[in-house]
Amino acid sequence: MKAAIVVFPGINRERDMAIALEASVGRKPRMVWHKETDLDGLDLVVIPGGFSYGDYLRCGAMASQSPVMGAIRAHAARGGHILGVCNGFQILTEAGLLPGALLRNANLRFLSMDCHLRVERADTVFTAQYQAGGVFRSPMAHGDGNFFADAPTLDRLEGENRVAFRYATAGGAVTQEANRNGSARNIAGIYSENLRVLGLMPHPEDLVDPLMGGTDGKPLFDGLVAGLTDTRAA
Amino acid sequence: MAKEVNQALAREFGLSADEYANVLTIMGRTPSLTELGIFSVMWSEHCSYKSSRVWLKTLPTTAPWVIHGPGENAGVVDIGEGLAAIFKMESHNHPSFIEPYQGAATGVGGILRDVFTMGARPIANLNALRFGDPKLAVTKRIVDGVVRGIGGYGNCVGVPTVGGEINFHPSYNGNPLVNAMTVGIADQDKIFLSAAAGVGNPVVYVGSKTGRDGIHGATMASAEFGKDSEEKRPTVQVGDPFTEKLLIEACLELMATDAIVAIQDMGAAGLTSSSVEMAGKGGVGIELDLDAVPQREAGMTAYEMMLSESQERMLIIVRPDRQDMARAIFEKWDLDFAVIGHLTETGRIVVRHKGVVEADIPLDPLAEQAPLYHRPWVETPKRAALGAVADPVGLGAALETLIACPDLASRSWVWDQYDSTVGGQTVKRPGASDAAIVKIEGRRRALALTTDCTPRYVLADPEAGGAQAVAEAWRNITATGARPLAITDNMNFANPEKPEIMGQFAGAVRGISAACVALDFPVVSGNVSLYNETEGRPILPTPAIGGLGVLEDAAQAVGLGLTPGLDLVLVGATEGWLGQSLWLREIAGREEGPPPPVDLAAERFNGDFVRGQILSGHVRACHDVSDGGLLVAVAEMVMAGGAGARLLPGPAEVTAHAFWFGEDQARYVLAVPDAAAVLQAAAFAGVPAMRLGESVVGDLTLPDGAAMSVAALRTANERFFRAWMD
Amino acid sequence: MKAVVTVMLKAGVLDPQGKAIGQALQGLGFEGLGEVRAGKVIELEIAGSDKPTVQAQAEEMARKLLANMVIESFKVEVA
Amino acid sequence: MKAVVTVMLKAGVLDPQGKAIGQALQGLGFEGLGEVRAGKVIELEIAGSDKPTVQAQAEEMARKLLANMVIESFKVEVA
Ligand SMILES: Nc1ncnc2c1ncn2[C@@H]1O[C@H](COP(=O)(O)OP(=O)(O)O)[C@@H](O)[C@H]1O
Ligand SMILES: [Mg+2]
Repeated sequence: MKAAIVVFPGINRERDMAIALEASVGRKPRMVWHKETDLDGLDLVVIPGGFSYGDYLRCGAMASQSPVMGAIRAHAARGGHILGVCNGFQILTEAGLLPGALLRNANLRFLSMDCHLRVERADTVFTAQYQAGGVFRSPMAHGDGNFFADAPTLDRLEGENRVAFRYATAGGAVTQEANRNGSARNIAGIYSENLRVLGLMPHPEDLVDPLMGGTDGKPLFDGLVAGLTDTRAA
Repeated sequence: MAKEVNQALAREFGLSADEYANVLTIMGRTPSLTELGIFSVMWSEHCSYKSSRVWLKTLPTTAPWVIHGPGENAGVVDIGEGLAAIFKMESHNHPSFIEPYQGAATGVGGILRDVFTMGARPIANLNALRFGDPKLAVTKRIVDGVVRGIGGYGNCVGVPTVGGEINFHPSYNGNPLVNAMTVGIADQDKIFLSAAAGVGNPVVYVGSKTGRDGIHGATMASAEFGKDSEEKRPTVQVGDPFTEKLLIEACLELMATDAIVAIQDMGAAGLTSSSVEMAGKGGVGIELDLDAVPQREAGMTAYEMMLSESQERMLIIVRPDRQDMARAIFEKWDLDFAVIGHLTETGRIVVRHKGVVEADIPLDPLAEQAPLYHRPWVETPKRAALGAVADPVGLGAALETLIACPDLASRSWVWDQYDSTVGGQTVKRPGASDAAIVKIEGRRRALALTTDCTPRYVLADPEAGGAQAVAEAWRNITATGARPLAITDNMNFANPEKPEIMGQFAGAVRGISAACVALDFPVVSGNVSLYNETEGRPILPTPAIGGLGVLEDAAQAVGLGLTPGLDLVLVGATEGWLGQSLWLREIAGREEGPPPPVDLAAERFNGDFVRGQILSGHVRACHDVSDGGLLVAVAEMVMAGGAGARLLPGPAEVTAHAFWFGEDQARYVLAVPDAAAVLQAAAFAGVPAMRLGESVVGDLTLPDGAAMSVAALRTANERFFRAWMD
Repeated sequence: MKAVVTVMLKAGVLDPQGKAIGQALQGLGFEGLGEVRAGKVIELEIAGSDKPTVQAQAEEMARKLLANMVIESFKVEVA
Repeated sequence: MKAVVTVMLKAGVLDPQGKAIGQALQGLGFEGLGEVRAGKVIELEIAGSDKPTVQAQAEEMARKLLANMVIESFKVEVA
């Protein structure tokens, strides 16, 4: 799998992501500066977390206008895979590559803690190594993770089975208490129509090493390696 | 700004009559306004350490693993594998009272710069905070602002905030303490210093533009708050963590080349202190052309530019043949880059603006004749012994009260707002272990980090309290299995012109020194913040200690959370010391007695034993015994883990409440699979140890048979902050 | 000329900040307070002397960057 | 009545948001852009029909809570 990580000014989880990818792929990902415009030959483009442009206007707003976004759109249009985590998710919604928007957390505070995610479907390359309906643990760290979309959009997302993950209890119950940032319908991550673009708020890349307290996030990256290596061969 | 320079103006700038007379002698004429400004900030308490220097010199600062002790922007220690840890703690107390969010945020920004200016990538932040009475509305506003500010800055720059401490006491009502610590990692052969060299070399300004921010902040930080501090408010500095992030990346990128001769952040007194210190340390002269300084506001004067404390700026002496490459790096990161002067052989600082020489000062006298005071001091009187105190409530009720009180309540509300995992190297997050554990990227090696101080002990006995702060930092590192290496200190005290305050300072320094020597735990950097008082009411003396230790393999680290099926072993002797204990304050309503004595030999002995047990794999969890005593320590292990515990009665010769709540030092609780083996090893080593009970599935059962549910304990422990703030 | 762009959350989008401010004001004893909404204002210095042109430019900036039309609406005033 | 409180950083206080927005707009190719400043706007529904009273109330809310007078200034408009 050929993977690249896009780096905008102010992004700060690109190293975490590179470590997680390297652990699964066995090779360092390519780091792409936001002014580059060539993303040819890649299987996976990752937009990592952080505070692009300080998140000073709206999270992800300024990054979504960067030169590299044209190439990312082209990659998406080609049917390429994209993973946007945290700020990456915000950037993808700001760019219109995923629907909805991420508002301030409902309690107006930054939230940094572990959460549990229920896997809504296990038949995408992102979740192939999880169980549908299963739960995994993931760190999260964000001030604006409150997923919002209008009711028709939410209905469509659910109707098309495009919700990737929901905030849940460790036992898998989708409850209000588990939904700390106030996201609509507990949504923590969503797919594009073709299921090749995934945006999510939590940070599975920070839980891929037993030393850091677990490997719950690793199946996501292992799944990508298995799945994307296959599709390219096919 | 056509102010006449005279003694009255000098006084307004914070210079005494003697100091001003000295300025006149050095200059041989009346200084210009800009010159007076330069003298006043360089000779301020904040920059010159004039009241504390004689005492700081007595601190032990060396060890085979110390690469750079105090005197550089931060301390540097050898952590093995060719790597160095670079760290320092710094206060931002006064700004945090005026504007809690921005004060705390810019405090974090400032200490980050002190660390990355030496070539280190910052890998962890900690903070030591002291606030006033939680019953006051203003305290709530300050806590909220400070916590948001620390998170707002640290989260955005992408450095994990992994630890710290918080105390409440009415003495901090008008003067909270915000001490921020940063730890970074560099290759030992890539450490950058601030001594300028190379006559003719360009002086380069990078980062943000200069505005009229915080002019006279350094002198401000050196004056106590009175009623008129509202008017004296300098323009508050606003932090820009996004620019700081760019500055970190740009500086590290430049540091990977051979372009830099010397580099220093612009901290307090900005352009003045950075240029004066760099040239002074290098024994060269410096000439600045202020027309070239990137400016945010129109019409700034030389005085304003030299004294501005605008944030996110650095000064670099660059090799002339690398100037273009350096510029390209900063332009890539959208940062200002300007050549604002060059080094000379004159030994003077010359400042030009619009063709006029606004300042021309000889550097040696400016540094060498900086005021140095041997302030009069009086020894703090010893507290009378406490005598016997009866237990009014019993163990269970006292435990419930204690774990719910502001000083012991869970701080999770705070650390839940700090990104503690960014970087992907945080092995033990806040609350998981006595010291935070952060791994070094790509290696097995990890650092153990903590901050500690018990101000009520320092007030009651500065020497014992100073020693205790160091000992507790050492113990917290030891309790994870790490080897303690060195400390940074942040000396927060009240007005040094008062002999009893200076006596506190002197006593604390003596105690810190003794502990550093006994524990092989030298001071490598630090900061002094004086005049922390409001309308004559001093803060508790607060020498905050930031400790750093190293673990060869992060997998060896133990946390404090209990799992079921283990034996609980207490290491260290228990006399049942209730003087200055939290039990005495919260349960008996008395703040009396001497604090627990610190037996440094026992600290060392017990700690080395515990670390040995951990590193040989005999220990599943470990927690040091500090505030609240033994029962609180066990309760904290229970709440942090997934088990209850059944406790045995203590020895007959110590009353139950003194045994369980006394704050005797040099103690640890270990959770081990096999108590007999550990007790035998302890006996063999001559370390006092006893079996306390065992961890079980279910409740915490006290020696008197009372059972407390772990969930109820957690609820009581979590209540304070959430009920107060949410 | 100076253009002032005001960006507010659309009706129907939850505004926790506005709500929190309203509660805090009530806590301070202010009475008779109805709905409170929080938004952003961006002041732009734009070269030019033709009001409609500057207005159009500011509107384009708002559409492209300053407001997220999924959740926000904006208005522009040129002085 | 509706009171609109606009809160801006005082002149001379660093405005990182405004700076970043200005740079982003320039990056998008907008020309002739001078200073950009970012602020907050809070819309308040206040019971009452006397404009000066409502204005005074809103001003007090701004002083007490909505603006941080150490670094910000505000203006109130009642419609
Ligand atoms: N209490 C202290 N103990 C040890 N060293 C100290 C102490 N206070 C200051 N120092 C050292 O003095 C030097 C100057 O500190 P400081 O003025 O805070 O630096 P900066 O200019 O970066 O703010 C640093 O090397 C610092 O580590
Ligand atoms: Mg410095």
